[in-house]
Amino acid sequence: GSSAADPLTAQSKPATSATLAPRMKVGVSIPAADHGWTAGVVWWANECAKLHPEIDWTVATAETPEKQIADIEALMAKKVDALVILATESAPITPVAEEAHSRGILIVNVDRGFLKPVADIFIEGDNAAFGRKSAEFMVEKLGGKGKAKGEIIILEGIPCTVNTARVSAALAVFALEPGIKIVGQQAANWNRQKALEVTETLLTKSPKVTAIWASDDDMALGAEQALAEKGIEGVWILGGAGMKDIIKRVMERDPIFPANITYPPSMIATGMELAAAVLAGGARAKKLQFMPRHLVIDVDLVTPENAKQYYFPASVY
Amino acid sequence: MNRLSSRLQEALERWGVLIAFAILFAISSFKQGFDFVNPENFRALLNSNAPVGILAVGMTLVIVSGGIDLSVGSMVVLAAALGTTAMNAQIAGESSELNAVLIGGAVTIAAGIAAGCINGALIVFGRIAPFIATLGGLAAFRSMSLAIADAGEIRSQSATLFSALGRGGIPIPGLENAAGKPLTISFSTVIFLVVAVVAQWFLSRARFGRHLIAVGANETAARYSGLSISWIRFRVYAIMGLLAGIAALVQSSRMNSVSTSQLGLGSELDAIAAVVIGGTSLQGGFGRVWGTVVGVLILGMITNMLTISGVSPYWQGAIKGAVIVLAVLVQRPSRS
Amino acid sequence: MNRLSSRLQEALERWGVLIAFAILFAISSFKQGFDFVNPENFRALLNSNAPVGILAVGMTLVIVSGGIDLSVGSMVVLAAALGTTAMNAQIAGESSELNAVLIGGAVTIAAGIAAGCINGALIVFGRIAPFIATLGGLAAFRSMSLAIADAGEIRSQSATLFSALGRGGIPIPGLENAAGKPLTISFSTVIFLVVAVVAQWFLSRARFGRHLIAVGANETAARYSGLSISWIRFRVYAIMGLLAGIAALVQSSRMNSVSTSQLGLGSELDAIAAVVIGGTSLQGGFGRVWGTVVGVLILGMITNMLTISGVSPYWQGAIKGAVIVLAVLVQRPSRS
Amino acid sequence: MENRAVILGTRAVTVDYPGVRALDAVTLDFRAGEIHAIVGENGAGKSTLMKVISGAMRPTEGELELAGHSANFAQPSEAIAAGIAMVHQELNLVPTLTVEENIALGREPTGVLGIAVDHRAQRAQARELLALLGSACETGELVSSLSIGQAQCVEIAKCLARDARVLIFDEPTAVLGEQEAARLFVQLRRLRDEGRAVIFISHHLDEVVTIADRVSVLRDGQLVESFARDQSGSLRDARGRSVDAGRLAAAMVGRELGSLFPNKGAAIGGQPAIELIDFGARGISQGISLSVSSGEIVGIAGLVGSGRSETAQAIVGLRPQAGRILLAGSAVRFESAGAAMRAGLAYVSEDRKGSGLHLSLSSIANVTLPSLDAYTSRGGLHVDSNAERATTNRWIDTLGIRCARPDSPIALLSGGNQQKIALARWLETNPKVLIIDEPTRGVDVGAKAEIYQIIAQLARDGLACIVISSDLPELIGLAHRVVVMRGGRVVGGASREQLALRNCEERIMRIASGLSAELEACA
Ligand SMILES: Nc1ncnc2c1ncn2[C@@H]1O[C@H](COP(=O)(O)OP(=O)(O)OP(=O)(O)O)[C@@H](O)[C@H]1O
Ligand SMILES: Nc1ncnc2c1ncn2[C@@H]1O[C@H](COP(=O)(O)OP(=O)(O)OP(=O)(O)O)[C@@H](O)[C@H]1O
Ligand SMILES: [Mg+2]
Ligand SMILES: [Mg+2]
Repeated sequence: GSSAADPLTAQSKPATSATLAPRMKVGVSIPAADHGWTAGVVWWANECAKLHPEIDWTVATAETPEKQIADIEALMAKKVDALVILATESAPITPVAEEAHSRGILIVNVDRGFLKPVADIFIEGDNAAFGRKSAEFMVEKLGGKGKAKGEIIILEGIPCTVNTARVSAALAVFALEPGIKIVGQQAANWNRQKALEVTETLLTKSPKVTAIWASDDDMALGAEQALAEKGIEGVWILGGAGMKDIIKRVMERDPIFPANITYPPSMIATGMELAAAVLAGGARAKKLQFMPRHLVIDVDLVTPENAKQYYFPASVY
Repeated sequence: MNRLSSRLQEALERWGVLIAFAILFAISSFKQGFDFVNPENFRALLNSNAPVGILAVGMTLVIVSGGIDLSVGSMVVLAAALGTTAMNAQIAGESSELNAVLIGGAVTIAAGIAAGCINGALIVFGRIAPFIATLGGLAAFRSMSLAIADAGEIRSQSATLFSALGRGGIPIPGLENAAGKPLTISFSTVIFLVVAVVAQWFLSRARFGRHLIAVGANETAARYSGLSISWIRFRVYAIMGLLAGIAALVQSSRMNSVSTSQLGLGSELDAIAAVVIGGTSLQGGFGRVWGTVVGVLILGMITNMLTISGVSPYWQGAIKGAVIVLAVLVQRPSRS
Repeated sequence: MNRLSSRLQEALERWGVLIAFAILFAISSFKQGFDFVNPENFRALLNSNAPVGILAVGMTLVIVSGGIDLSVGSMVVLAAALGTTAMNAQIAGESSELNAVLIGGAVTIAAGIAAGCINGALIVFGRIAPFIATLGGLAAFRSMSLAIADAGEIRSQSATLFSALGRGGIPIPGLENAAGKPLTISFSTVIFLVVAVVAQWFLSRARFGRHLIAVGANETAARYSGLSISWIRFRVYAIMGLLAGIAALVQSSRMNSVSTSQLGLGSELDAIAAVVIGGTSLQGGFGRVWGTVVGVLILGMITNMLTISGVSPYWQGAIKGAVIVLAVLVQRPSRS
Repeated sequence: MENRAVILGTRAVTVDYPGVRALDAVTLDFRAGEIHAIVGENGAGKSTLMKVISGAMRPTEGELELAGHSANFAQPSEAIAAGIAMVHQELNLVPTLTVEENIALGREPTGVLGIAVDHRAQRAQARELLALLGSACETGELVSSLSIGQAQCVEIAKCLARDARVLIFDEPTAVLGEQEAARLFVQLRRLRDEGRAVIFISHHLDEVVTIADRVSVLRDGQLVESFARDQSGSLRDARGRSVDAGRLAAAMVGRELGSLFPNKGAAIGGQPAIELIDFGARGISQGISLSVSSGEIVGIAGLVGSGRSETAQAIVGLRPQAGRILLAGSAVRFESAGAAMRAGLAYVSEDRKGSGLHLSLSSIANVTLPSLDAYTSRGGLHVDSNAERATTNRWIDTLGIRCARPDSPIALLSGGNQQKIALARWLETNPKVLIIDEPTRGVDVGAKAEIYQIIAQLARDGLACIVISSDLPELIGLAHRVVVMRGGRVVGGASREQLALRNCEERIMRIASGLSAELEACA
């Protein structure tokens, strides 16, 4: 048969041996693309779905937990065999995930863990490590543990648990450094424009900052622009999450972006791939025995030396 | 012929929303087959739209009175945050779970009413246009909830009872879900429908409803008729607050937690859209709750259909926008 | 005494927004000292509020005509996405950069006007309430932009020219910024102020403005007076589209890219809030652009002040909400 | 008669508006079993006084005296609770409620729990009251679909339904036909005989002379004179002289008035300025053929709901039309009022508040709105506000409009002054054909005479005039010729000679109400 199986033709030729077994249905429930990182998640989900035409994928995006619950319920009514869930928030999605689990649906949980052990596979990014590692890098660059000196600005994301985890881990590191002064700390909602405005204002107040902890690459770009518009030079920025443009500039040794912290939006595709693997050809229970139950995707420090392996020019993010 | 077409116009104006519903239903069933026409899917549809439905019912009353309330989503999150916090405090203080849930529920409802009364007071006594007063509330109430929870989630400490309320329901004899368990009508759906029936009754049969219509259509006439405009308008915002409290209870028990940055976000626009799709005039002075219920179902059905059929998430907004406009288009009044 | 208080009322109604501005200004200066009263800070304040200011000016006209436009933020992102895409295509097709920027700019403006015309057509010929027609646009226009860019960012391929437009400005003699470079009034600020002056002039001096006011104050009477209501209302939405296109150009050139999921998000509420804070009545039939400009500055100043003084982000919404309500409170009309 | 109990009194009531003293220390008594009429020029303060009494506004100074106790109402609800009911000068009904719901509004009969409305009781009451007034409208009909006259009947029924001790009627007859007015007077007398205090305001002074037991005259906010009916049943002034409409008018304006109507000049003959051929407003009127020459004033009479206003609106393109219009001999068809205006047609609407004027805008903006092009230069970019102000001031002088400032909202003007603004708005467009719908509705005698003079003068200057009015003496006194409409058709008319006959009014009335079928050529 043809190798590039088109989902439509596959459906319309039910007699072929490959499709004798019913097509597996997998629901993917993720947050809506409302900033750069989540747009990356949506993109990777669609990319991964294209690689598995043998599966009937349904990708649903939700702006709020309410919408996500509705999506998951609709997917359950559609009798999906597996659900890959990146929760908008952990707690509200737990009950509905629990219900899905109790129906025997394979649950792959990505990034934000449920409150109860209802996921068959859990793939996690580590937000606390994100905060810690990024802060440690800054301390290092500002003079090393105990000796670091500098004025820094902290840009926070939309107030929510992810943000809180990152920020408090970073603050814990900075707190040990008497030489580091935090001269401004504001929410810029993971939004480039908002980051531009906030940074601009904070720079007016404290024009002598050394570095900016932007915690996200969208915000890092906004902060960069604020510096450019003010004509301030020599300040460097640490973003995060591995946006391709930033990675490229790290690779090119741009002094403004000495490093980055990954938090790969592609982890959704990892989850989908695992779900596809478990479902393919049956024997689900057996396969689950050797699948990882809990997979922590380490957040990596991207430096000019290793930047190449984190650069994906085709991605939207 | 002319008369016929004006008859048709009139029928469309009156029943257009039902026709829009039927068309959408037919398309959905045709495109999705059993995935859509499936009791379990309907249960989910009703269940997940119950909170916004409860808000939309209240919004109908507010709009009939000539006002608007943009703060409903923020009232929900504030009420839920306060209620859940109170409940957790009770559990930590070693009350029985039942007690804690009751107190938490009471605080949720009371907080909703209080927020509604603040809106009402600003509008009635402060004489601030409802759009602006509640725009302030939209910002302020959520901000307070963020402050209460440090922008995080408040997880209910009630192990079973609270979430049983949110996820439980009344079994429907003879129907089973995909997992072979009896299908239930969820409590939240029941609450939504009861609220809708009561509100429709009030609007069309009770004095208060009559007075709301009068205030919305011609405030001077209402005042000259001896109605107390202030008190009527104040009450409708307080009722909106009560319903926001109920919606908060339904939501927080269903999720067994409150995400202060996201709960209820944007539901004001959904509620208003449902009201207008249902045929209520934004000018005030005319409205129907049953239309709002159909409007909520139409909006829910679009989302549900788009989710099931896997339409690109990027295009969903366009389709939703188009359906809102079309649903209003079929039932617009004929040119005078 | 009675007469005096009614004089005071009248003055507050007319100049209240300026008084609110002055109070806020005084508080800011007092609390922040030089951080706030600093030409560079003002430059930044004006510059970053120019796009929403341009939208608010258009919104003033729309509201004066008795309408509303909730789709402005989505029009901005759609216009910017189309314009930047067109510009990039030109650059890829090896036009000169100047040509590409001109074509991109023209497409941006044209897309804004086209979106405005769609709104206008739905409202005027479709006879759909503005709130609903533009609620549809709010969803649909952004959805289209997401689809164009896979929800990602569209980066301008113009290396220098486009962003020079966005970041450049006219140097003010004698003033320097913290880095010792001459301080400029940015082009975006200039565009904002020019747009505002033109619009104020139209509203108070030109025939079109008079017609807008007449339509907003009493549509039937305007029709009886021989005005072409449809054409007047259509034009105001088209103008809103034009201004959204201009705002899109200002924004996208400043950011030198378009983030389809974020650009312009929520700016409709900011624009409406600025209009109402400025003393324009949401009922239509009365409005002033200068008030809107002050309203934009008030909103910008709150954000600016909260940022400088490091108020917890959780509480910022509450303060913003309170200031909106207070600013309207001081200038509410006296009880009739 | 002085011994009848005083139910309600005003004690030195003063009301100040910004720049205007609307009432100046007015002290009046309203007695049980008496119809007390208040007359005065437009803007004399009649409605303001009534608003104070009915709780719609608080006086600046002074107070009310209610059964011996002093009181001031903060809200209409308080006045209603004290037994005071009022029909306001401007219609104040809820358009989205039905007739019966409007009548019951605020005091709905309720069922067991006091929550649900008892529909049956509500309908029965509405039927009974409307029958008393001889109104034909259905109790289940929406008020938005009623004509003004019908709506006024609903207002009156609503007032009667209150079972009040004091009933106030502010110009109730302005929008009523003669038959409805007659039925209303029956009701007023009944209310009086039941021992209630009835307050009646009207600009139809002969009505006042017929029905009032006591008449108080306001001028510029002050009480200037009072007349009472003596044993013999005729109104007398302080010196015992009998009072007629002319005497009342003199008291109102503070001088003797000449004749109300101007001399009718001869209609300038020649080519008709406007000709209607088999014309009609689609769905409402049909088969109307009428031609009006320059300099001619043609009146259109008819009962409320006979379709006169709709026909006029169709002529100027405000409604779908059937048939043909010839303007100075050439066929025209208008799609909008703007097109009609540019062709030299003007229509002054009967509904000032709804479609005639922009109440929230200034006199200047109102007067110049249709003719704005004349003040505009540079492609519409510049409106010459000095010229606008000059024009407005000219009209204020010419028509004797009383307004404090030409740039304050006309909502502050009295009804009569608003009517003059509406007239000025259309005269400013320099029309060749002027259609005036109810030109003097709510206008005082002095202003009426002025408006008649203006219309006659315009006709003499060559304007073709169509006057639609429910006030028959007005039509007879003003028009060169009258056509009568009934059910959307022309059913008769009266030529200039016939108008001079004494029984003319009665004859027209009979045709209009279908009592005599007469179809004589009059077009
Ligand atoms: N809201 C207001 N603000 C300012 N002035 C007002 C207001 N209402 C009425 N006036 C003024 O008060 C005076 C009295 O008005 P009022 O309406 O009582 O007159 P009226 O005797 O009822 O006249 P009409 O016969 O025309 O109805 C007028 O000069 C009018 O312009
Ligand atoms: N929008 C409408 N649609 C259908 N019928 C209408 C409409 N408006 C008025 N009518 C009807 O048309 C008829 C003529 O009404 P109208 O009151 O204008 O007549 P008129 O002769 O001008 O009387 P009036 O003395 O009240 O001005 C009435 O039966 C009325 O109910
Ligand atoms: Mg009056
Ligand atoms: Mg009429």
